[in-house]
Amino acid sequence: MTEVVLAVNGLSSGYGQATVIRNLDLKIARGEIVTVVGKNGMGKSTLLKSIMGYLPKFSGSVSMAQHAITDSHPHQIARLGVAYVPQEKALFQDLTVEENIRLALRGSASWNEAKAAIGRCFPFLLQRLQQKAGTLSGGEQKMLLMARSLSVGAKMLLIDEITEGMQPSIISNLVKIIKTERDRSDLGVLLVEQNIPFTRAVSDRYVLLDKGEISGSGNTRDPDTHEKIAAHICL
Amino acid sequence: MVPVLLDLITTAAILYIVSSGLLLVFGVMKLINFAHGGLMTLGGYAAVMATAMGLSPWIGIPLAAIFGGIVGLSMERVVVRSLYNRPLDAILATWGLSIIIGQIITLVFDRGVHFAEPPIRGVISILGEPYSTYRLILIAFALLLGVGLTLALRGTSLGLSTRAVIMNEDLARGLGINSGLVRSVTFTLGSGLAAVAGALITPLSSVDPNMGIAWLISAFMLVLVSGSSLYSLAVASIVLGGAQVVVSNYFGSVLGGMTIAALAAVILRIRPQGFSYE
Amino acid sequence: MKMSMQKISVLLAVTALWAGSAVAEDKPIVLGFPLGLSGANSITAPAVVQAMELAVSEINDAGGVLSRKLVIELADSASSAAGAQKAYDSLVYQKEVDAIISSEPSAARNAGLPIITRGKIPYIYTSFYEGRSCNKYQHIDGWVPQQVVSLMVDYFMKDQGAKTFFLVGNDYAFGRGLLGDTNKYVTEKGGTILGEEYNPIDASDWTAIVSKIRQANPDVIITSTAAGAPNVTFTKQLRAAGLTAKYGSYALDEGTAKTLGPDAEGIYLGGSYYTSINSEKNAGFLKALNDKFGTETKTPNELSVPQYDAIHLYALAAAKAGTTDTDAVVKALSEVTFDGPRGLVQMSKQRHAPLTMYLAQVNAQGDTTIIKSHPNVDPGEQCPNL
Amino acid sequence: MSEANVKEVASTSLPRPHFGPLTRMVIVASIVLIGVGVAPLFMDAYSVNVLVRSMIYATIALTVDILWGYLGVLTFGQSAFFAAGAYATALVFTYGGFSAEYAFAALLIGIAVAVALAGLVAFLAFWHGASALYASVITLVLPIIVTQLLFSGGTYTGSSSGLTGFETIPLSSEAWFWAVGVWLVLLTAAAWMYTRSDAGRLLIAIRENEQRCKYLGLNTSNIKAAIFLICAAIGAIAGWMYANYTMVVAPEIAGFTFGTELLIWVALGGRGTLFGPVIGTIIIDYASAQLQGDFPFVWKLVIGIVFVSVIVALPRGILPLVSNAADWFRDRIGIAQPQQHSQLQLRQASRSGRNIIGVESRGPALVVSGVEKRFGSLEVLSGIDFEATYGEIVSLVGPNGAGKTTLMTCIADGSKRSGGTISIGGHDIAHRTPEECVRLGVGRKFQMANVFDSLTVGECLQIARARLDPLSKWQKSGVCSLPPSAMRVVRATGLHSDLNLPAQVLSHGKKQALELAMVLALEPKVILLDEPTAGLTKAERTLIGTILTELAKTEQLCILLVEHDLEFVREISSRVIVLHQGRIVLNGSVDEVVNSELVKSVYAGSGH
Repeated sequence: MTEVVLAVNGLSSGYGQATVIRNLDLKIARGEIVTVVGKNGMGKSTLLKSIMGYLPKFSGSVSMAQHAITDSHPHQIARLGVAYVPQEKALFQDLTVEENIRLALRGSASWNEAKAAIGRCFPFLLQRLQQKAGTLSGGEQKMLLMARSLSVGAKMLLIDEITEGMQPSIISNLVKIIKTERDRSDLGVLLVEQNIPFTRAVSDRYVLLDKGEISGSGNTRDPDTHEKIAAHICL
Repeated sequence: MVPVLLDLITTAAILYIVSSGLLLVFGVMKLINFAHGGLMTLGGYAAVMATAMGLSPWIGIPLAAIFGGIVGLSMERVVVRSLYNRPLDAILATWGLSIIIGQIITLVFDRGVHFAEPPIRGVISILGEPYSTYRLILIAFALLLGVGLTLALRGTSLGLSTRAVIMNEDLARGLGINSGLVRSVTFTLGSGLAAVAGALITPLSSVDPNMGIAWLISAFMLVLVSGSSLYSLAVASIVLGGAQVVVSNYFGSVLGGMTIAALAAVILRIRPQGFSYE
Repeated sequence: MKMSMQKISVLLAVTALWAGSAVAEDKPIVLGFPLGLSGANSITAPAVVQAMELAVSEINDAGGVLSRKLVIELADSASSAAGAQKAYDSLVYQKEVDAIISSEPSAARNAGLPIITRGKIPYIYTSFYEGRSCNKYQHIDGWVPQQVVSLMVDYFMKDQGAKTFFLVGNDYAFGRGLLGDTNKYVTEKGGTILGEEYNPIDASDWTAIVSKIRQANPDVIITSTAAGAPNVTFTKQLRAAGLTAKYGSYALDEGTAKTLGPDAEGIYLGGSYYTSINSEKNAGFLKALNDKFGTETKTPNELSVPQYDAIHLYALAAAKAGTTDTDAVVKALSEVTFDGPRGLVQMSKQRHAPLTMYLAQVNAQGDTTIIKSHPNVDPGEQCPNL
Repeated sequence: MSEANVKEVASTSLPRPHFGPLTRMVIVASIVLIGVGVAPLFMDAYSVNVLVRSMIYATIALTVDILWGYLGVLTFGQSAFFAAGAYATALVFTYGGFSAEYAFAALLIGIAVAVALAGLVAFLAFWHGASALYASVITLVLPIIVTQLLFSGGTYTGSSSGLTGFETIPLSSEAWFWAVGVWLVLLTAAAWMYTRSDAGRLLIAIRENEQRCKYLGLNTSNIKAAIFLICAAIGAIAGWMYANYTMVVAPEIAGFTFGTELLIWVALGGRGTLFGPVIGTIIIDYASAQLQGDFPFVWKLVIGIVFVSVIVALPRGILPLVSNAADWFRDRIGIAQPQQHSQLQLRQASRSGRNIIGVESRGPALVVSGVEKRFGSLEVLSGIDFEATYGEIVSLVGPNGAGKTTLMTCIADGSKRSGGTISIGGHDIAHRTPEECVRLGVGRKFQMANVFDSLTVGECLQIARARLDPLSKWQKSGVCSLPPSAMRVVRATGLHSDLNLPAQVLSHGKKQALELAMVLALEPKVILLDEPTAGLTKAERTLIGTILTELAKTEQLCILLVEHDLEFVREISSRVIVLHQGRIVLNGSVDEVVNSELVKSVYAGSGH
């Protein structure tokens, strides 16, 4: 495998006194798409929030493109090229589509490049740049989220349950877009999901998360992927 | 009727000028800057210094902005920064800072009233009624301030970042916005605006170490009923300022003096979000 | 913590008592001055301090009183009632002064009076005030409303032919008292009061009142706004509105008039002291101040000169009584006369003083010109029971 | 634990003879009282006079400390109540003359006016849903208006000059020193006992987590208002003393500046310490009498700088610093302070039954019909209909954002839903507040363990019980009675050996268990549990599961459970309701739900 872009070593973290993530190791290489699968309450979102610097890291270390980010603030981590798509309240509802994207642009990333990326992935958004994000439909908001993360020239995407409430047709389109953009700029992608078909279609590897610990992993091309994941997340 | 109407509009304009800096700080940082009055005083003395140095009275305004900005930035760095999670303590600490500003001014100048040349004197005729030119100019200033701040918040990337921090700070941080820096800049700007307001009211006010304190409670109440919107602040200034003018006119100035505070308290009791939409 | 503090006080007290009794015979006469070194009165305080230092040194240079030197004991009253209580307590009980002379706001004087009564000490109040403050240890050499109202109103009605008046004040005892008397006097003399308006004492906005004045369009505006900021905010807002009616003020002092710049031009002032008083005594007083303090000299004012007079009056009274004993001094204080910068001062009318009253006008340079003076204006019924 | 009143000594420390806190307090108070008695004999008149006033101020500072330091209400307005007492006295004496009867009447009038004003403030500031900032704003407006009223009183109130020259209680300064000193010591001791008592802990609980208190059935608005009224009355008494002693009143004593000065004294002395504010007030007021004259402006500047520094760096004020230093010193010289263990005992409560208003034990425990919830145009819940009976464990499952927690909130707080009806044990909850819903028999456990971090485990349980077993207002009762269900959770999870530990040091699992025990202490009929097993270990989950199943059976509780752990759901539920996008998509037995394709697709995300 090629160069590691995101490395998580022995990470424990959580809220206040409560440890949610326990001694977790994870490495994502450039151009690799990895999905963390688990039921609700198993610490998937907590993992992303810890990586992003929102939650204190009790122990362990995290590095992004060889920079230690264990003690960094969210904005510093974002500026190292990490685009984070949270599950909830991920858009500024009262700002326009354009403003939502511009907010994420830093330094080198130019608005023209961003527009080019949007044109490639979600051309319909270009017609609606001046519309308030809150007036978009649920599915369109999800696409705006993806557009934002793909247009900032990030090296690494962290995406929290993007398929929640999405139409299947849109999901398959999303798979295509993520893969194309990965191939285009050698992105590392870490997804958190419960959607088995999406997981299988989009990712190279999957990791099963159980009560804050990794309880299994595999290659999504393995034939038993669906059964393994289903056994993990369904009743 | 015309004079009362003009009084109403100019009073609203003055209140808007006096409160906008406080609103900016409250909107972004969710804390009340009780040093606002002290910073206004500082602005008044900037105008005094402009007069003393023989400069044009208009120079006092940018001078006040610089003074207020510098003092505000240092206050944010040294004191306010550590109180973001203790909003009630922040009120007390900034009140303490206000005392410090007042005492330093007293030590440097003295306790007395000082002279600042007004930028303009005289009256002009509005619909046959002579009216203070300067008060009318303050309407223009208030509009300028409102439009300017709105444009700054909407048109610049810093403004966009500031609005983002107001709306959802965590999300903004995740997009690479240094919210600490945004807060610093906001507090500096809010302090600068307070000082500018102080300089702007010198033609109507005495310049002494307590000059800003008289305005603090009104500004504070207006901001509380306005939430974090410049637009609501304009509405609140007109409604509450108007009520003050009307009450003063028909029920006496003593009751008029209590109008803003009492009315705001009642409005907040009935409608906790005040004049803002949320 | 509390105990140890008390122990220290105990030690201090014991030492003071012992030291006090040992040198009782030739100890100086200590005069206590509660003064607003901080707070609102701190504006005029430096001039007051100079006036008292001048008076004391004049008396000491002439051999003191009862061959004892006068000594100044200052205490900050913070221009407030709470501050005054501390200051009076300290002067009466800690410094054990022989008399107290002060020029504070009425609230501070009232706060001090019970302590004066308990301590049984001669007391001279030296500020103009709303009148009718009575205490058996108190004398007053400042003016009261009765003395200034007729001077001001008569001038406007007789000399200027004014008919209509608008009265503006702050809502406080002095403001209300003075304007109430003015209202009564104007009505008696056949004039018309178009309005009598009060603003809260801490208010900075006079918009509504200025508007009413504009609508009423009076010949004369008479104000009794509070010293310092309210005088200035009202005048500025009145002038900004372009109102040109004649403007008389009971409360504006020369120093504040200067900070108003051109806005103060033409304002009529009424009181018992202005630097422009053309008399030998005043010229001598100004020269003596200048000789003593040089470039540091503060412009004397309506608070500092009565203070100067009061010290001299005390010295005369103690000399007349032949003792610093309270009852004797209090009695003598009603009898002695001092010819000072303000003219003859004798606190003979129910503890108050008939005074020469002056009407002055501010000129373009911010200085005052005396327009009229009435000698020996009676304070009227102030303390009929004393 | 089948017998009632079985005692259990929780603390393991050996009982050794030492003075209890109460005894020590009495000893300290007596020593100080003797000090107060002797001091005027050795002090000069000046110090006596200044200290009388300082001590009067200290009594109001004490009330500010109770309100701000304990209850968390930042008040700028105590000066107004002080003025009410002082002006009532001055007016009565000025216009009625002095007599003992009038002096007493003046005291009563002053207290009545202060309490009336405080009632108005409390009505405005402490209603259900008012923010802390709003409460402060109201206390800020109060002195401004009162001062203005005093000015507007003209000659009647003396306007700016105040009133003087009235006769008052003829006592010497020394006598006043004794009277005020004794009053201050008694008041401080009473405040100390109250804040140390079980009821006093409640103030801290309200400051820390008012919401949790409401959901424990405590009417926090009323409690706050009551404390506020008492503090106003004490303020008025101080004002009465002030007017009698100084024989003068001035409007500044009502003002915002004096109100803030009280805050400064309390902050410097140490908020929430009682002694700090008292000592701080006396020292600062006394010192400023000395220093203000010498350095009129610099003194205020110094106070300002010290104040800001203390707020920023020493939020607990200077006293704790001194006492920490004393502890450190004691440690160094080897006099170890015996660790104070309040030896809390758990008792089994006899079934009260009086708490729940007429529960219909037949019929459904919970009926939800047509419940809707909208945030603006966003519909979070719609058309929710279901019933649950006593003894049933119903699990609510569904993906994030399905509306599970919102539904819980609607059941526990009558003001939250936008439409539909909910009834508990046959009673419509209508628009009842959370504390009233508790009276109907609802107990709610929150998603994140929601306990009082700075209180001990035992205190948390006592407060949970406060609605049924009124708390002692003057001592630590040392006893906490729990119903068998709560007792069972406490013992099974080992919390009974942690009774004296602060709740914040508990493990996550124990916190969850503590909150569950607190909810059960309410003797509810319907309990709402939001993710009770989140963050728990496997063993802890099993334990909680067993307890819940047993409780449902033996206590005939109706348990509504939000849970993500479907394994857990399967183990304990009698029924499962699946919520998806704000609607019930399935309501059936565990097996029905587990085998439903619909549920699988909801969870696996392969469509609707």
